[in-house]
Amino acid sequence: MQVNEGFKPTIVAFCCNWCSYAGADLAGNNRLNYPAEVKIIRVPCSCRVNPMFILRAFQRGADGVIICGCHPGDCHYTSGNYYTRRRMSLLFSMLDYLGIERERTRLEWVSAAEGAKFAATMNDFVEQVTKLGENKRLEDLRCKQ
Amino acid sequence: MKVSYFPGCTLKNKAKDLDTYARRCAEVLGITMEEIENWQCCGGVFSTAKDEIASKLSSVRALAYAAEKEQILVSVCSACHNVLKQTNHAMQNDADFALRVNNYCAPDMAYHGETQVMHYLELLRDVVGFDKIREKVVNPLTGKKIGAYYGCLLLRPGKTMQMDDVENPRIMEDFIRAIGAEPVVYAMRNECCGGYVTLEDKNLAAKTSAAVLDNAAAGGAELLVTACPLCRYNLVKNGGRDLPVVYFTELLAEALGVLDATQGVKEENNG
Amino acid sequence: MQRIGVFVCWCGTNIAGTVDVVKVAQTLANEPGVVFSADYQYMCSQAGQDMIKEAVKKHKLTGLVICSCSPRMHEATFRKTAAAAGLNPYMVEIANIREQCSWVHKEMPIGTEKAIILGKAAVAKVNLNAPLTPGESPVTKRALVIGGGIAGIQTALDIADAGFPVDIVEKLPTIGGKMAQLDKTFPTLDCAACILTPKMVDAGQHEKIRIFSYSEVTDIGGFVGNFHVTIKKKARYVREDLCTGCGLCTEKCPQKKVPNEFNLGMDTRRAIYIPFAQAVPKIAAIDEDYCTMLKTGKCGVCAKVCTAGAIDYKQQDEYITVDYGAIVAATGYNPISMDKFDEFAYSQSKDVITSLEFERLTNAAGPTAGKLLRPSDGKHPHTIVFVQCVGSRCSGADKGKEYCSKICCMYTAKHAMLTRDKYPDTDVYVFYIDVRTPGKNFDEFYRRAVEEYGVHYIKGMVGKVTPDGDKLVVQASDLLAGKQMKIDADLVVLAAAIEPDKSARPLATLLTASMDTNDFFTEAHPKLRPVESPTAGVFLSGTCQGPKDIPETVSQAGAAASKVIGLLAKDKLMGNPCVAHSDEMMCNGCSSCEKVCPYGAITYADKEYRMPDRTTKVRRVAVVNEAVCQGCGCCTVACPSGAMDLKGFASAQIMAEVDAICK
Amino acid sequence: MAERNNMKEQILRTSGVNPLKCMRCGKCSATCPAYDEMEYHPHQFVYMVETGDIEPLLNSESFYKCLTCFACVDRCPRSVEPAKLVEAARLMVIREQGKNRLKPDDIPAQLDEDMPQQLLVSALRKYSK
Repeated sequence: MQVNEGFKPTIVAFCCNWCSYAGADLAGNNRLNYPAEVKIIRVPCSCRVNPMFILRAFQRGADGVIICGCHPGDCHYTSGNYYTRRRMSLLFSMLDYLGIERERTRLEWVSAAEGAKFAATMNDFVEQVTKLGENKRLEDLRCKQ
Repeated sequence: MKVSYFPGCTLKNKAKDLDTYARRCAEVLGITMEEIENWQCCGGVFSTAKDEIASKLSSVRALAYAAEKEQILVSVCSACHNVLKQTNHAMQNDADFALRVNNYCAPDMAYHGETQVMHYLELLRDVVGFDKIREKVVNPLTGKKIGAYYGCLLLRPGKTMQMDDVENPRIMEDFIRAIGAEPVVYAMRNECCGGYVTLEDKNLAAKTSAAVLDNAAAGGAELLVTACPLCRYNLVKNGGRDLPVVYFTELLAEALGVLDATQGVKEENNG
Repeated sequence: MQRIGVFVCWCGTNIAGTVDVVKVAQTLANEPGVVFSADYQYMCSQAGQDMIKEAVKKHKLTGLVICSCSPRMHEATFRKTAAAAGLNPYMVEIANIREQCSWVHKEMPIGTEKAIILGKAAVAKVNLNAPLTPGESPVTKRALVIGGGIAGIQTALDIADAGFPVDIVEKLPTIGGKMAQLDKTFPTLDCAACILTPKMVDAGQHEKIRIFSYSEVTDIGGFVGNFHVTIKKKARYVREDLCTGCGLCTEKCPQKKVPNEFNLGMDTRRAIYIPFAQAVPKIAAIDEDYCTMLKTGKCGVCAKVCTAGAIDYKQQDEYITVDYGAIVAATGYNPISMDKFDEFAYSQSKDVITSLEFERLTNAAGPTAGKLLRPSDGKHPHTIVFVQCVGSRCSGADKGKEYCSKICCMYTAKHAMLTRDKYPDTDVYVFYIDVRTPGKNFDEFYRRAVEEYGVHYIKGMVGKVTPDGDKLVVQASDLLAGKQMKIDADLVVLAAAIEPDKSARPLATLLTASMDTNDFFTEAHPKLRPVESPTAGVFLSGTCQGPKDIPETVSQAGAAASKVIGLLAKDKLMGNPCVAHSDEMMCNGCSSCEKVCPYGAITYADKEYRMPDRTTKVRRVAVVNEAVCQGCGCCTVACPSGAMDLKGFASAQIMAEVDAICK
Repeated sequence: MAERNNMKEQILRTSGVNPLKCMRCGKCSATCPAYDEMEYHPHQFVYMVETGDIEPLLNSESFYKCLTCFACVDRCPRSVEPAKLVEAARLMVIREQGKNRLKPDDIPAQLDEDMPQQLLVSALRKYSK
């Protein structure tokens, strides 16, 4: 973590209500630490995450966005996470074009039992985004209210 | 209709009957078999090794030749058909293999499995039609109880050969019916005769051939037909039973009445 | 503008230990819309809730933000509090500052800062909240069970016993299904007919059960609680109201050469027939493919002998429409065709049979009256070879099934044991890959076959069966002995894989219920909701959901029934108000949303609209059925025009949260 | 160990077979017409390649008995294709210098007057480089 020491990124995490949000709760129950830079937004299913939300976050100054859903085959709504997977692979493949590093995004499957995985994922992701530094390239696009 | 024809080494030598009758019968049935110029031996067996390229080039040349003429590639010998069909399948489905083969070949040749490969029996079934053969039969082999012997090369591997149901084929039985005879269905008809291993281990070939003949005889067959010179050799030589084995084209010629016209050839061949 | 109250919970020291709750409350007080803010030791306690109620009254609050534990813990609690205070319960948002803040961070300043941001996000969301009311729909108190095997019968009986009317639709002329064809049942060896036929009679006589035999479901509309189902009653050319089931016609019919499907074609029946003696309903049917009268107009013997005058050659298919509150799929299974496995010579020898055919051969009501005789020559077989896993556990779709059919190990042990018991002079071989006997008393049963009955279990597969004279030469591996063996057998029995009935897939389409690649119905959750389909109001019973034996089928049938009873017991269904809805003015009717909806909740309607230029125009727009929508929100992202949104998780609300978090 | 792994890799590459698909039912060996003549049988080829135990396979003469009849390939419930492993093992041996099983000089002694040419070319393909 010698790179960009002291930099505190802003990370938005979208978590589906049934698996990943519960996984995040479990991380809390087990007192597993992860950086406070991660702020979770609860959605019913990962497929509720519109790519627009992610772009909006980057536009407003987020340095990283992570989407967490149920494991393939375990979606509460049967097939939602499959749509998420397809949509995100498309979005992620276009981020470079927008000037956002691909590494600032991640899609991860976290079940309600995987508190440890949730914490580890967040630690890893925050470290990755911290290394990248502030998301400067979109600064000009940010709407300053 | 004209088709490209790959005769193969044995049909030019020990199995001239197979070749001659096939051509004569095809003419009667309205098909001209145009022998590929300068064809080379298929090698008799298809190597399943992915890194075995050179031994398959002769087949690719024949396939490319037929592709250029936009003709179906027909062979009568089971082994040739097997090698050609498997090579063609590899050219269609294994991009790495196709690339390497094309790199070996003449610069102006690019072949990717366009040719349709057919065994003569498939030609009879799918192009001519067994019904039409039935009409053309002048000398039906009524009352003859004939067992079809497929062996392994015609049918397997089933996913590639796609000729018929691998475990319960009927193309030869339908052929036997078309020429007026009665097919004898027996379970060992799609088991191996012993193949090339006869050179390495006569006993093994004797065992496998005998198993086929015994089962066919138990089913009541008076005669077996085959499309493969090696099968015929093994069954006759090693089968340990006096059950005649003939090429299916011989029976076709007899039924179509072209046998007499070729009698001279036959004697010449066997003499 | 909302009037928002913010309530920050200490949760003892759980939150207050790492979050400066006072500072959080003070900071959030300055957020737009917030008119009141407070902190308290335990918000969820009675005193805490009273404090909220009082504040709502005193400050005329319209929205609440509770900074506390996870909404998974107390969202419901605080929604009730809001309702008690006269607020719409969906005007409450929770900021999770315990599980996702105080418990994962150690330092007070960091925890406090994050709690403030989470609070701000919740405030931003509440500002855009709207009151939501769950939709209500009435429940038709009648259930439909599709399939009349043991699964369907048990489900219907359990529902009917709870007092709700049930209809069974069975495509064959009688209920009973596969179990009616079985001889004995493992592991207790009680006779299938002895335990099944009383249940069939119960179902036939139950005042709450109607049986539509020889019938099929052809159309299903509506949704949970309110299904409209069209049932085709196929013409059986026999009047159900007049036929007494005397069976005289089935003895006199001159067409004797009809393959008897109940005995799997091993004997024949007449063109007019009752499938078996204990059929329910016991009403004859005419097989129109074989009846001379129906085909040529010449015969009429059955009509002449029928004293009840029940024969009606002019009968037509009849369609009826019935409303149901719940539907249970119980369409069952069939053994797969043996066409692709002719290395076992099934098509070449009559003495190579499937296990279901073996059941009929040993059944007292079967073609041999229960004597085990070879189909080819009627002789007693002395050597019998059973082959396991024929078509099960195959890779590649061209041949066989990838799954384990689950029941074969046990029924083969049963067949082997019964054969040795009845005919000690027979040699019985079972070729197996693995013997799978998880189940109560199952392994003990299998061991008994080996140890007490002397069945030869050989680890290895059969490679080829060669009919040779009147013998079947079975060539197989004995893997433990390391040899290839040949057995001269008299009878070979193939444990054919089972597959869902062919009617299941079209039915799934009608139900908008999902299926896996093998055409088994998918359950709503593989562990926790095993008898429910993801489609609300559709339940699963028996092998249509996956291979299972009779005890499992019956337990699942009961479970499905209890789910149905739970649904039918309600007068009204309260929906989840967080459902999708479409802005009709923005919708262009493109069908994108419909395609991604896993529940079939979206349909299209042509509606008339007044346009700004005072003309009217008919437009195709998406309509969400709120009773069916489960609120995943998949459609909202698929919608290209932004017309589709999700109540409670609206795009604007989520974006407001994003903005709040990103400063 | 590295040597073992190399040989395994080589065989897997040449054959294109994934022995992990095998469920050990033994149907390949059940259906093999040359079973009794082999020291190692088709299912053992699959298992031993999987475990990297390749040397014994190369030292035995089992693969010379394989008829390449593909019965094991077509009847395998898991699409493992054991015959391709046998072929790959055979090639591993005969591709080595001086390891030809059959030499053209050996042939005249074996000939009989009915022997089809097909037999000779097939045998040469199978038994020599």
